[in-house]
Amino acid sequence: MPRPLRSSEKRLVKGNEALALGAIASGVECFFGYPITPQNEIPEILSDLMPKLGRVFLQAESEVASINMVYGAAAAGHRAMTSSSSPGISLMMEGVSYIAGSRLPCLIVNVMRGGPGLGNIAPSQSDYYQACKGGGHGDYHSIVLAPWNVQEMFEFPLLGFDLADRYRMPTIILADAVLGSMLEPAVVPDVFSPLMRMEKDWATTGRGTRSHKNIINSLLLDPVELCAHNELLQAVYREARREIMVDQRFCEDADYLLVAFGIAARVALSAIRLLRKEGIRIGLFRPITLYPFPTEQLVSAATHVRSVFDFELNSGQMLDDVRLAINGHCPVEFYGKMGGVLPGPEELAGEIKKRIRNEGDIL
Amino acid sequence: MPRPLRSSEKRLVKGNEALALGAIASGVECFFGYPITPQNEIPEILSDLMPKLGRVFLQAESEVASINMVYGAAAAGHRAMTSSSSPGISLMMEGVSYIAGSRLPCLIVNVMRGGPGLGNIAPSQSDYYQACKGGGHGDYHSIVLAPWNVQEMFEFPLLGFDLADRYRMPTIILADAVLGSMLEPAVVPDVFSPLMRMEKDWATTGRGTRSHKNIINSLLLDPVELCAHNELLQAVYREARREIMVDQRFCEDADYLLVAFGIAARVALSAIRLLRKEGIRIGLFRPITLYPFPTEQLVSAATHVRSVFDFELNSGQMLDDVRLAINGHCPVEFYGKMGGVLPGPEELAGEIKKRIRNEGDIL
Amino acid sequence: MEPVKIDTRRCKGCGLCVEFCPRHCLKLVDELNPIGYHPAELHEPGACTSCALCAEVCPETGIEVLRKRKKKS
Amino acid sequence: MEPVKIDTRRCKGCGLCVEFCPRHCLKLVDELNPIGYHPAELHEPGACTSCALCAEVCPETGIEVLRKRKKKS
Amino acid sequence: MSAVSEATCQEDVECVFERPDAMSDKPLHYCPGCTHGIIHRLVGEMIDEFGVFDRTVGVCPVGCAVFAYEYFNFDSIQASHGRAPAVATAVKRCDPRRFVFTYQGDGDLASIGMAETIHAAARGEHITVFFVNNGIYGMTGGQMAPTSLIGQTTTTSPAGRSEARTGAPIDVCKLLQSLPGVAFLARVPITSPKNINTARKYMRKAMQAQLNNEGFALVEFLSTCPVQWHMTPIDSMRYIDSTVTHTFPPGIFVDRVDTSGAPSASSCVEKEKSLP
Amino acid sequence: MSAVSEATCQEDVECVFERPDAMSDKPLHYCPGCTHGIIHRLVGEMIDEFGVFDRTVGVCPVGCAVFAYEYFNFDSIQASHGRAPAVATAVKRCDPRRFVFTYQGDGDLASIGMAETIHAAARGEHITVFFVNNGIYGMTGGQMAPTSLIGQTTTTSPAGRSEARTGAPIDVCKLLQSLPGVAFLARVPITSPKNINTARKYMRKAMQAQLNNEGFALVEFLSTCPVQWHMTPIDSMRYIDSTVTHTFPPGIFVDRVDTSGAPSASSCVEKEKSLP
Amino acid sequence: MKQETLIAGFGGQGILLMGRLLAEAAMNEGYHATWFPSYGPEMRGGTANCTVVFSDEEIGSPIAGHYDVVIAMNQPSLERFGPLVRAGGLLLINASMIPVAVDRADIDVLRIPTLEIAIQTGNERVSNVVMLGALLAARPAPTSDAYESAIESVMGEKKPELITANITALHAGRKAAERPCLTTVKGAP
Amino acid sequence: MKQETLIAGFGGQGILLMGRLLAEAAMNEGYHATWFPSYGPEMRGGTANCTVVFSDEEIGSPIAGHYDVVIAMNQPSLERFGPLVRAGGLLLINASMIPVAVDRADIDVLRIPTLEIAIQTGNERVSNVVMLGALLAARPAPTSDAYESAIESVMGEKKPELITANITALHAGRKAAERPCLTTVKGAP
Ligand SMILES: Cc1ncc(C[n+]2csc(CCOP(=O)(O)OP(=O)(O)O)c2C)c(N)n1
Ligand SMILES: Cc1ncc(C[n+]2csc(CCOP(=O)(O)OP(=O)(O)O)c2C)c(N)n1
Ligand code: SF4
Ligand code: SF4
Ligand code: SF4
Ligand code: SF4
Ligand code: SF4
Ligand code: SF4
Ligand SMILES: [Mg+2]
Ligand SMILES: [Mg+2]
Repeated sequence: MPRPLRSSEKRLVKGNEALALGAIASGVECFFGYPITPQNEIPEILSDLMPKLGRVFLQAESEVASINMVYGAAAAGHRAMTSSSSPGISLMMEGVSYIAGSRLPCLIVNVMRGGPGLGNIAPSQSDYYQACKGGGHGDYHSIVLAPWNVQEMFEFPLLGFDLADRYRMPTIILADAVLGSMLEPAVVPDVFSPLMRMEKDWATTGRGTRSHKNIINSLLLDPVELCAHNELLQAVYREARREIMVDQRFCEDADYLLVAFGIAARVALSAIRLLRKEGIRIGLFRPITLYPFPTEQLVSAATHVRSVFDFELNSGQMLDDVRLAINGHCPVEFYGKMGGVLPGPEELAGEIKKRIRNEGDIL
Repeated sequence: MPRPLRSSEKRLVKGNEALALGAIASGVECFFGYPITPQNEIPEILSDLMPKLGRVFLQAESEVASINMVYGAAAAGHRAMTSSSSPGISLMMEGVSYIAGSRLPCLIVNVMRGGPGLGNIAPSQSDYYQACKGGGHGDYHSIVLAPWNVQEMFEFPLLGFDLADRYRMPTIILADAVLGSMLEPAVVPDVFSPLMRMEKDWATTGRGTRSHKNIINSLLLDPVELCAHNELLQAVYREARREIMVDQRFCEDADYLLVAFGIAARVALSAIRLLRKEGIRIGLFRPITLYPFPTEQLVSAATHVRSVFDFELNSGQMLDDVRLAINGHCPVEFYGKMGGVLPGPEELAGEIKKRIRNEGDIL
Repeated sequence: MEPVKIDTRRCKGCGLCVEFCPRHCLKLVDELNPIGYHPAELHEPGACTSCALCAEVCPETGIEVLRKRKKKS
Repeated sequence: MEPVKIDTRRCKGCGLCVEFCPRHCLKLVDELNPIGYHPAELHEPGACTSCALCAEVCPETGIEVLRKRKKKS
Repeated sequence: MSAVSEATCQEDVECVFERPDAMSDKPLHYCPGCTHGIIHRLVGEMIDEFGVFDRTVGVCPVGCAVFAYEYFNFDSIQASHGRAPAVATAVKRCDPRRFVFTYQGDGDLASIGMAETIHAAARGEHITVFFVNNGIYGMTGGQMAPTSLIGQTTTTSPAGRSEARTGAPIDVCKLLQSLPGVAFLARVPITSPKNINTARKYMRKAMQAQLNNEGFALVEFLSTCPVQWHMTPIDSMRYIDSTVTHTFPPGIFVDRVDTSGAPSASSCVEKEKSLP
Repeated sequence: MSAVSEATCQEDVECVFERPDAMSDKPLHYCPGCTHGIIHRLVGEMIDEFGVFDRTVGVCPVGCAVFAYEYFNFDSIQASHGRAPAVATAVKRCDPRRFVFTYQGDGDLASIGMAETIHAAARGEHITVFFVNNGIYGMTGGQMAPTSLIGQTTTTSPAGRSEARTGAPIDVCKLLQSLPGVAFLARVPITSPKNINTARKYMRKAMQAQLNNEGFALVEFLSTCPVQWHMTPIDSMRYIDSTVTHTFPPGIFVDRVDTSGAPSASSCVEKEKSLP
Repeated sequence: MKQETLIAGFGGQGILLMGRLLAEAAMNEGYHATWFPSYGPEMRGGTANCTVVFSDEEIGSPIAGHYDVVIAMNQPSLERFGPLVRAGGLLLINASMIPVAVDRADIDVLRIPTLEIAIQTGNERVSNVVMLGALLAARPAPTSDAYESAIESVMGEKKPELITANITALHAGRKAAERPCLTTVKGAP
Repeated sequence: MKQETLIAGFGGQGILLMGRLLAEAAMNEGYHATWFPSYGPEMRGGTANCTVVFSDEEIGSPIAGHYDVVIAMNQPSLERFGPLVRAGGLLLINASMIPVAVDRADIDVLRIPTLEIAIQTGNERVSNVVMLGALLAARPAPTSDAYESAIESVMGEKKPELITANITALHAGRKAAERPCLTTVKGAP
């Protein structure tokens, strides 16, 4: 057993550590990954704990191999995960498309860093498009969860696996360099309960006494069959909308709505506190599931607001989904920084005030 | 020299062949690629012609290697290209992000097939998101061109390289299994003019007598620098909007607009002819540049229409951009088939009629 | 008893069994089978020794070989 | 003439030059340089033979070695 | 074929050759005379012979054998191009009681999948690899493979493969030979009943290596591709014997398998070179 | 350093050692005592010595040497992780007059870049590879590399590398040795002035191989990583000599370089093993 | 004037070439034309089909849901595509491979024993062009000349010696189709 | 109550540990707390800094544009972050490494010769905790007890023998800061 943890008592935990321990608590059976900053603590901790718990840890030769190992393990019915950061995740796009096409559940963690290319190791949210719109080929989606604190870093692996298993699709946890590296008090478990393996009747576990063989496959040469398969996938994605999660703060009386996810939402929360001190009634709308996106929730939260602000650590990627939801109903403004710059709350608050003033819309 | 071609006279040419010859005519200096259906004629023809013309053809060990070879050749100042189909393109996502991050011009051809995963080899348009929103990590874009006939398959490599060089960004030609495999009369050139190498003062050609060294690189550890670099990229993308190309037919008097690209636009054109025979005034709006997307053009084309139909061979990917342009101004309806099914014009026309009727909006 | 059963619906007329039969008992017929090939046929059943070399080289696993039992097992 | 010029702003005090000097002419000083290390110093210039082994092993390319010219070239 | 068998294999008649139980009845999609079919049957035989049917997971490649899962009755996974060793690694590590094999072409294993192949071998993964080397990309229409012979005309080497431009063909067995994680490594041409029998012997060892937890095992088959070689099936086999084997000498390259009791195959490559 | 040199190297005084012209003045970012810096200087010396400065294109890896382009004055490209050989292949093929080298770590070259390494070597690309094997992922904080020694404690092998779990360390020179496309292949520890001089000899051959169009050339440096090994710089060098060289014996593995006139290094690995 | 034609059969029956010749002939006659193939996974054998559209207007869709002409060279193709012939359209059946009859009163059905006719012309491998001859007989465009020059330019690229054999086959097929009694010689149920 | 603190210096000066101790101490005292590091590419040497926020409210942003407290352990850090101290804030300067002075009248500036004090305590490697002691002296929260138990729990994980040395250093730093005359002993311009 891994070193015992103080139970139900908060301790200072690093985001990546919380994620690794959360993965263990979620019953992950195997981890395959390749080192990359800023998520290295995840494989490092798992390389220590997994073997001690009789589970599988393997440092793969590359991210391409990692995701294909996840594919294999998931095909054989195991809770399988990988973890990487932006460039490494890009290398997994073919594999993710295969996993989605073969309807396999798995967990992929992306602790995002500045891009494009080698970029840097600073916090960023510029892989939203890749995660939510499908960075790989074909009409597929993954469930995308965006934690915003260390506690959620701990909790989302379990949530992610449960959703992945429920809908037989990959879950991506989209974190960033701040969430991965920061320390924050969080509750982490005392002990790790032993693995409970789910029965998956579709899995290629080896046929055993099953009456039929199982095949894991995304090849359907006949367009009509592949079309039907795609329609099934789309139906699953519609089903999964019932899992949408949002965090709303100060929204009841809001004249303005500030939409942000992950670490940006924390800066947004601080900015909102500053703005409210100045009498500006602004609320926070934080999508927790980025896919499926909380379109209806945003529509109703925005019904009575004068305008919507979107704040992201990118060029405005979730902005598409925000604007698609608002659909011209009210103005949508964007503020963002790229390349690892994390604006402070004062900067964001100032920017919002400026825009409100520009609109001649000051209260 | 390659076999002489009959000049300025139409002959039956296969889409992939036209693309290969178009690449040669565009002055491509090197091709790196890995076999995959349905684009194999492209490397096959180039493996024959390129060495005869003293240019470089190399079958790479994989798509990952291909795109990194393109990266190297482009860095050294050469017109470099690769070609593949959906799963192979997914493997290139890290490389494309590096190319975009390093501001390198190059040409990437995706002859799309059914996905996700291994899917099939039938026509599809389900890599729109990947091509247009950024399948790799980071805030980058490529210029995306969508040919719709064999003549454009011939012409777009030159256009693509010119745009790539002008803006120092990758160009993607997004074709599909039909365009690649179909024969159609087209004009292809008589002779190939000798290569004219462009001077690129930023290229790592070897320093020669230059007073400074050149570096090709996407690493900018300082977030402030990487942010500034990203802002430059975004400025370039805004600049590139002046290159937007659209093909509009029957739009002057249109009550309805049918938006479609590539091969789907041809089915749309046939459907429009059927519908017009029945007195339904519907026009075709065909984006030729998918990125930058013709947002303003669509807004003005749609000013007076009752509704907009979007038809794609996917689950509705360009639909996002169509709806973002329309922004709630009028209803936007979608029809699409996935997995390689190509609906006929009758089917599409029937579907449009049904929707019009449903709306109680029949004329 | 026919010692060699060729599944003529699977046979693709590749001729490998014909080539490797040490007793030259097999040949391809002139007619096309439903999948468009000239299938193989045992034309000299008497010469066949049930050596199964034909089956060994058949890529379609389209040949089954029988033999008279020597003693009751 | 100092036969060995150590660029003390580059030196990271790794001690390799000290270790490999066959004449033991080098040592690390107590003070920190602006980048936070204890740089190397030629403390026995007289013993130095300009053999350049110190420079050969210096990872910072931080050592330049001079020698009296034997004859005009 | 079991219906036929039941009806005919009885009383005074016995079946000396029938389709292995591990194989399905589905007709193969391979071109006439393509030896993929023979190798499939050998795989089926092995699964039967070792009694591992219920714990076998097969990993199929992208290549002509992409549909291999259709032809077997055990569980199978269709891996992405070249990554079968990574997929198999995970399947095996997650439950070492499984028998896990990959079936891969030369483009799959030696071109795009080179890193996965080498690393699975280097790690000594307890998997068995059946490597079908036909010196060409069959499925995609006859492009050059890393294993195409010098001078071989393919659709992407229309003037014949040039060593100056593309290097020498990659000898996978030689390449892997230095890795201590490899327990068994051998090459055999599928060109005659005799060689097919040798293949069977090698495959047994490669199965045994995994069952003994001895490490990575690979059997390379020199296989025909009559269609892309533009030869008849028989000429294709002759071509392998007369020409391909000069570049790719058959034999055992590594044998660390403990077959206590059973006579162990020679571990010397030289001796085996005399195969036809 | 040229300012100093001009002032001091004159009259009766001569410079016997100064920074190569090909190197910039920029202070290196490497950890104290890390031998990456020495290898950088050797690369600079070679470029000066062969007079190829104006036609050199260097390809930098992802790894601690990612910033190598800062320290040289010639043109450089920063390649994505592991793909430097593919990048270099294209740069060289597009203009064979260039001198193209890659500089790669062991994670870069032997883990993620394995396929690109093997294929560039197999094709006999006319490129020169400087391979810095420090048995660890330096830049990312000390994870296990395919070249980490058995028993070595790293951040992802906290109980020491286990051969049973992760296989034996990959010997890149042994692996590449069988490929006919390789013109020169050698390994040398960077542990003393004497060995540094041997490195220089090997590097000359690896440069010459490319200038002669003889094929792929690679020099593997056994390099220290004091920080991730948790040793002093000097102990790190001693550790290489006492321990690392048992797993990775130094010497020449392949030498097909024509150095007409110049005395050619021995092509026998055994003889070279007596290095300290 | 627009004609949408589907040609289907086994791989190896020269299906794609038939389509190519038809498209080339249509182009020779000044039509816009498109040809689009599709096949199964097999490199040899398996199914193959292609769609040829020609029109005096710029062609929109190169594929169709229903066809003016379907040429079924084997039985699975007949089963799959026979029902897709538009009313008033034409169904050409390769009688050498297809024993079954078709009872659709709303279209023209011609059964051509292509193999037997091909053998009569002395070359059993030209059945496909025999069938094209039947199409030539049954439809006004493209003309005989356009087909002949299509055969010349397509075959000429590879094997000039085949030109005569194929032109002979074309006309043998045409004649057979003009004498419909002949076209049901074999295998009528 | 909310305090945003930035601690900056060379890698190797124990910057991140200082931040960790401060965050742990704040947590021990019942505050919400966050700690966020950032560093250059070097594994050793180079720059390192971290931001510690503690507050009695749930913490939004774990980073800030301006700070209530900046601790500059070397000169580049002082240059970069000194100007970001809010009016009324506190700037702690490691006088052992930074000769220059700062003239901002709107903030409190304390110069602590951390190395000299550390050497006086008998362990030259505890300069960082000496500096924390100065912070303890200058700001009401966290309390001395909270720091001490932070030192115990953080050090205890690795090397228990360090606990005493660090607690000694903490109080040496605190005392030095309480006698501001001492804090300018060295290098004042
Ligand atoms: C990522 C990716 N790249 C390329 C392809 C196309 N592709 C399919 S099969 C194949 C090669 C098959 O060759 P080989 O592995 O030798 O098998 P064979 O068909 O010869 O048995 C290729 C390149 C693909 N499906 N996916
Ligand atoms: C695709 C990708 N995967 C992983 C990384 C993270 N990464 C950066 S350097 C490195 C390994 C460096 O190790 P090595 O090549 O041995 O060089 P060293 O630092 O030891 O010199 C890794 C895995 C990355 N930048 N990109
Ligand atoms: S069993 Fe032997 S003898 Fe009989 S047909 Fe087959 S190969 Fe010939
Ligand atoms: S070997 Fe099999 S497929 Fe080939 S001809 Fe004989 S029976 Fe037919
Ligand atoms: S030049 Fe030689 S003797 Fe002089 S300091 Fe350097 S190593 Fe010592
Ligand atoms: S070898 Fe160089 S860096 Fe190391 S101590 Fe000597 S001068 Fe300084
Ligand atoms: S293409 Fe070649 S390998 Fe593939 S099935 Fe046909 S003959 Fe066999
Ligand atoms: S981490 Fe290791 S390899 Fe990297 S610079 Fe530091 S000592 Fe050198
Ligand atoms: Mg092959
Ligand atoms: Mg390393």
